[in-house]
Amino acid sequence: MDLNFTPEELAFRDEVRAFLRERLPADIAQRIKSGLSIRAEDYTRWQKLQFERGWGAPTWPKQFGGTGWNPVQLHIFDEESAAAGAPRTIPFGLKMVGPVIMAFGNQTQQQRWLPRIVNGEDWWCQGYSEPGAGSDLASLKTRAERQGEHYIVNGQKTWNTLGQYADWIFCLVRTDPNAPKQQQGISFLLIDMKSPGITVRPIITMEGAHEVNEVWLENVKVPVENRIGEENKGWTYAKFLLGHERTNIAGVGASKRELQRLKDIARQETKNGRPLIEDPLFAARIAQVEIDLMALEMTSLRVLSAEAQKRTPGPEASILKIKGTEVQQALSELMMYAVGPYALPFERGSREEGDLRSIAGPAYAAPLAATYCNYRKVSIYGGSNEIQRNIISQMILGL
Amino acid sequence: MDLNFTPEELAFRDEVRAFLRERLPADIAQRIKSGLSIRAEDYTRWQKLQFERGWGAPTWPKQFGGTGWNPVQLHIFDEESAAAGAPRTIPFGLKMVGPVIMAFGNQTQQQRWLPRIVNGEDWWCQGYSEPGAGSDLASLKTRAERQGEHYIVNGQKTWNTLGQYADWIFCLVRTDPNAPKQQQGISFLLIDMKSPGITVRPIITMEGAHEVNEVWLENVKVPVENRIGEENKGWTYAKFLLGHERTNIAGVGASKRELQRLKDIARQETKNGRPLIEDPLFAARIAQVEIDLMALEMTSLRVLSAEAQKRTPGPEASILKIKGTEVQQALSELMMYAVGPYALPFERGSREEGDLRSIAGPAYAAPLAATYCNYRKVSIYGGSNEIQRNIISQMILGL
Amino acid sequence: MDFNFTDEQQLLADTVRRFVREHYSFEARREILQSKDGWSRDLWQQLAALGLTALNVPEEHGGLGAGPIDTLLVMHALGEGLVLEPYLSAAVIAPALLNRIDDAKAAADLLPAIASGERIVIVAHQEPKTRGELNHVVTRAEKSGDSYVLDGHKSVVMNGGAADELIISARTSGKSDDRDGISLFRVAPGASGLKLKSYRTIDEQQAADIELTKVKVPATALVGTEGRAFAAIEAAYDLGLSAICAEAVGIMKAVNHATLEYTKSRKQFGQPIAKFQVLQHRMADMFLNAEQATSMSYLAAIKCVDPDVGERRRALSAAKVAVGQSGRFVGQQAIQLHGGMGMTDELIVSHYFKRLTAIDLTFGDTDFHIQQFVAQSR
Amino acid sequence: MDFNFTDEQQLLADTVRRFVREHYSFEARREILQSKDGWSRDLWQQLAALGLTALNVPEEHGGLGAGPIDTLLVMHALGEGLVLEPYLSAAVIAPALLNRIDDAKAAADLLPAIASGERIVIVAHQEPKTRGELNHVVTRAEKSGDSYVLDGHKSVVMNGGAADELIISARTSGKSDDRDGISLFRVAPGASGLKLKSYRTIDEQQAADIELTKVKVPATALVGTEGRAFAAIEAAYDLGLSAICAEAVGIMKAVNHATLEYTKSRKQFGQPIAKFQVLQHRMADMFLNAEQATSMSYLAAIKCVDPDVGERRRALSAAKVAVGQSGRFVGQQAIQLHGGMGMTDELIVSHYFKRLTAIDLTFGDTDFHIQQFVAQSR
Repeated sequence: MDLNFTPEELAFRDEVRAFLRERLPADIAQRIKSGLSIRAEDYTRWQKLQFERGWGAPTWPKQFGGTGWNPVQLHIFDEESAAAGAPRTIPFGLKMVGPVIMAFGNQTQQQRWLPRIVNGEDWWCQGYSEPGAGSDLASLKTRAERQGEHYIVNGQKTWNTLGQYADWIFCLVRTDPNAPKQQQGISFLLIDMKSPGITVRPIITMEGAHEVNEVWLENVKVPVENRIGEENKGWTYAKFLLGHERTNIAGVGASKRELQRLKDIARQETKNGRPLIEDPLFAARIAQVEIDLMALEMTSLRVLSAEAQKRTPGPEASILKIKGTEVQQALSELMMYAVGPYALPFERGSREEGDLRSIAGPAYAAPLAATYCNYRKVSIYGGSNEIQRNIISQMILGL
Repeated sequence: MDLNFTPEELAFRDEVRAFLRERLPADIAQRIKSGLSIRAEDYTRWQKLQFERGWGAPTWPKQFGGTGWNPVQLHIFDEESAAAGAPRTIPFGLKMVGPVIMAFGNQTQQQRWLPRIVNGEDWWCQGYSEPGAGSDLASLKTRAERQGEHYIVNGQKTWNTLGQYADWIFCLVRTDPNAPKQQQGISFLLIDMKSPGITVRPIITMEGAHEVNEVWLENVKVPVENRIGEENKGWTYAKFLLGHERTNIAGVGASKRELQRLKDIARQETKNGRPLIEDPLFAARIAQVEIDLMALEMTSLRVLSAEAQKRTPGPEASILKIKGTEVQQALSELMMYAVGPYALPFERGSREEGDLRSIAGPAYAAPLAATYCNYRKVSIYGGSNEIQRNIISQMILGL
Repeated sequence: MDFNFTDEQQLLADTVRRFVREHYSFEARREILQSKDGWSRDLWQQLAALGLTALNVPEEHGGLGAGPIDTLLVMHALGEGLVLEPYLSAAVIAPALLNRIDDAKAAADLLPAIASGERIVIVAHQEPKTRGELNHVVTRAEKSGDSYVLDGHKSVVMNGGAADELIISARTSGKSDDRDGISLFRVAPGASGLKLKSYRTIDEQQAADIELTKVKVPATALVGTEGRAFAAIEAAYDLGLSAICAEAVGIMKAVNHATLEYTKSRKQFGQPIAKFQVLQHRMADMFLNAEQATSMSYLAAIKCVDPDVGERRRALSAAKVAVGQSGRFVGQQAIQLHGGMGMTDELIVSHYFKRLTAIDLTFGDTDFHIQQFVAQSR
Repeated sequence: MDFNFTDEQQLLADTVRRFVREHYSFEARREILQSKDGWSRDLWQQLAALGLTALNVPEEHGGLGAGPIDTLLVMHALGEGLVLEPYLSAAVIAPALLNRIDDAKAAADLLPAIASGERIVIVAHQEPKTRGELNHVVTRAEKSGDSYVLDGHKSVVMNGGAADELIISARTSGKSDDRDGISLFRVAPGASGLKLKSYRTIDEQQAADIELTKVKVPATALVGTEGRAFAAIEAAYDLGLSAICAEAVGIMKAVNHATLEYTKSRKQFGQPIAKFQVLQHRMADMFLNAEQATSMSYLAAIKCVDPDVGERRRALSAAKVAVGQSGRFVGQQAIQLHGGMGMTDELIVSHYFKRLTAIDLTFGDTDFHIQQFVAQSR
């Protein structure tokens, strides 16, 4: 039991810090540290810079162009990147379809798609959620009919994140509507977003952002060689994928950065003529979330070392999802309350296009209410926290 | 919409206050205001005093020796009694079996049992809960077999409150084991506690109190004329009874008194050399429970006036049960935390036999931890708060 | 003791509810939001035609001289529709201020026009460092000859941009947190030196920041006695606080209804999600919260005109805390139970959520009022 | 970075767990509680035979010189058994104090006897107005000639009645909250002028109040340097705080296990109540709480010997808050899910609940440590 890093780990951390200091674009870090959302071109810019350094795929094995880092190195990289204000990894390529292609794709598929994920040339998006299939993913309805060397795909996907920028989409489609169980008869297809018949329709969220889309597929022709693994075995690959979605789900590094921002704001705001951070109730609220975050960090480190011992974490990821999102929501809420009435002035897009000017009140107040609204999503997506509690009671408590 | 009392209501309140001032025994009031539990003889003493005044049955109609008071008068009487430190009404006679006898008993039964409830001569206890039948009351197993003019009763009852002092017990018994639904085939019997075959075994609760018992019935002979209403229709009477159990369930008056005790203690205790009541966090906790209590009082007054309009409250009682018990538990918890380490010293019976001396620390600290433990029961009994939420979602939300 | 509404009050409630149902569908509201102003003069006139703008104006000035309970019923109904017109600012707070301040001329000038809906008068009082306290006024008014010169900054003034006329609070004496020395002035939005920046708020309502730089007004612009305006301002905002609590309750009832309907229709794992016990109990708690908030909105309406200021402020702070906490729980859980759909701009539930959030940040948030309550309970 | 226990530590944990399973059944514990003392010297000797009393004694004094992680594992296991012997007081805090205070003679006198289990030494430090702060000492020791005279009151001293010898803190200079001026004295429980009142606590552990009236001890009774004891006292209670967090975690794990088993066996409405989703999620939250508390108990064990006092106290306060809140939730919900049976003295769950409650009130409660954490975070 030892919280200290080994000399090797410390050396690695310095290496990461140096890289971030030298290569992370200041404008990107500034946006992150100001609570603004990040533009697609910024994500790609950063991905290419990481690739140049040979760190394009921190979670991947060397043979596929990854870094081959161990869990502790990954933890250090995530922590330092978040602290420095680097954008989070967009998971669809590196953390979702990538691992599926590595595990179940053939060599041709691996050579075709994997390098372009690592070097940032391809932007991927997800095609598993459907209007009728949220938590109940296996009830998806999108059909793919085999015609010679192609599938003809028809259906609708939704909650497609940032698909408006995507080159490729990975889709779960039903290839055998007559399969006895709905988990059967599903296949896993990779589809070029430029294919005729694909329409992307924005879903505008309550704070006016365009983060998610509906994707309509009308008679989209997909070559059979774009199918990963066997026909009708897609559910196996989907479960594998959703398992990987959970890595770094606790988001400890980012929450630590947000906690600092909360404290900075609370130092600048006043209440009864004193700094807000000295108000006993508000100070106690900050302390509570900070303590929850300390516990979350220790828990995620425990899960991490269990992984390191190849004792796979499994359902423990549900703990990290629930507690991680609770902390994220608490932080976004406290920041909003910290600025009081000046949280109210709102300009659509102020979080997206924001240039740190504000309509009224201090600049740091401008995105806070929008962020609070936006963060309601974290307890819903990736398997709602209710679903996570089902998982804990079934997989861990055996109920 | 008017919170003020009418001149008549004000006059009635003065009448009640005068009665309490003149007749409520000081030693009883003192025990209540010190957070000690009340002895059976004290309850009876107070019942007889109320009877002398003609107020032996505040919730009953005049024809049965009640006061015939309207809901507002009842509210005033409960409030003033609680504030003055009068014992709560033991519900088993006045609020449970009494109303059942009035509604479903024949005249002979009414003349035999009702007066002795009002004048305090008979102490009643309940016989509906069974080891296997808690929230799921209708699954009770106690058998009553008809033999000529008697029933022979065999079975076990539990969670029998203060039965060690009881003259009579009302029992739900199964008279038709072959009934298609378990709600059918149940009868409602009144049994003399002196009957041969009845054994009362104490259940000691975690704080060392003897408040509840197991009651074993072995071949107990019960005259048929002790059956209320029809054979096998007992479930109807039981539901009626449980409906009445809920009157004054919010316990607003008592909680107001306990809130004052909490504040008194917080004024005497210190933290960092200042009165605890000035500690910002503790003051906020007191404020929170006080605000919850204000809301509860307003809600119970709304339910009350709905009753007064003969719009019967029905499932709204579940709101009062949940919120009322949450406030009671919060108050008992805050009082315990208010005295810090001096909540720990504990002497079995200090709450029952307590004479206000304490083993160590201030006298007011002595019963607090025991009361906190004891009050865990309030969210369990009378239909657990989980059952109450089922009732709300079914009866009110229609789910 | 009586918890019933009079027949007149029932009628009033029904009228407003019908108005909202007929003129304030979610789609109609969306159209209004497309407009530059983000609210509709037309609908304002219709509210006036129903007599609603006259509600808080005394009869001698052509109003109905109704009480806080009537205001509660109106706000409750307007809440259900997320109405965008400046009712709270212009038909509750402004007339309440003019009723309470002792100024026959201002009252005679403005109240009839407020009652008829002709003029929209907005009170500009809040300042950048205010979190709900009403005594914090840094904006100064210097007497020079027979005029006053105003300098200062009023912030997040609800519906400031809608004003035909502003009533601005400014300090004529004393320190920035003194209750004495606060005065009120009638100022035209177009006055020279007055910079009014109007903007939308997160809940798509309207607010404005107002910069005052050497704004010169005649001495006759003074409303009431110099330096003695605090009590009237407090009374006006006390009614406003009670009114916004009623609005929040109207929203909570609507949110709970929408959530119940959604969970009954939304199917997952082969059944409506309303069949899951966890969601049933969650909705039971949402119902409990709305009921407790309802009770406290009644208490606020009854107490907000209580002559005992301590008792009044104490009850109002308690109500704001209860309503703020309930609104937060109900709003957040409504989004959670709607899942992804709750996050979208398409469904009204997210708009309810945003308004409930904004209400908790208006007139002092939960923590502020817990501390006020503690102070008043001493 | 490494979150594994060494093989020796695993072995230690297994040993204690086996001891508890074999000698500390609920029934065995009940018998011990029947005894006058409410704990067993016999079992104390057995704990000594296992080397557990030697754990925190350095090797040069016949101990094992183990660290806080070993103490964590022992306390975790003892927690599961709700062990009544004075392990925390006599085998953790007392030796920790003697290790830290610079007094070779006292160490040589007492530590070997502590290690062997012969002598039970209890530190009497807490006073009536203490809520967790360690610098509040009103008890005074006046030097007179070559002896000291002690006057004061030590309150709710854990296991005070079990002491063969007491180490009492008293002020030789300074004001009642100064860190300087606190000294330690060896005092025999039978010393004249010392009135020790032993009693049970709500969790059926033992504590005592000690009145000191002109208790005269020789100058040689002074432990360490006069007026310089605070740092050692703090170090001892920091280890104690980390240890009690581990005990609480052991209890939470046991409570959750008991609740899971009960809800699987208890049938209502024709099925085990564990089938109800609301109770499943409740138990999931109980599990989550225990996991977070486990994490914080590790943090406490790692940090409780950190030379940086601020960092150390900050981590310990955070751990006490997290453990206190988790223990409160887990304990209360365990009773709720057991229903009426949870209220009875018959089932162990109510005893777990009472101990968790007592732990939150020991060494400073949740609010106290939140405020400490805030102060340390400045």
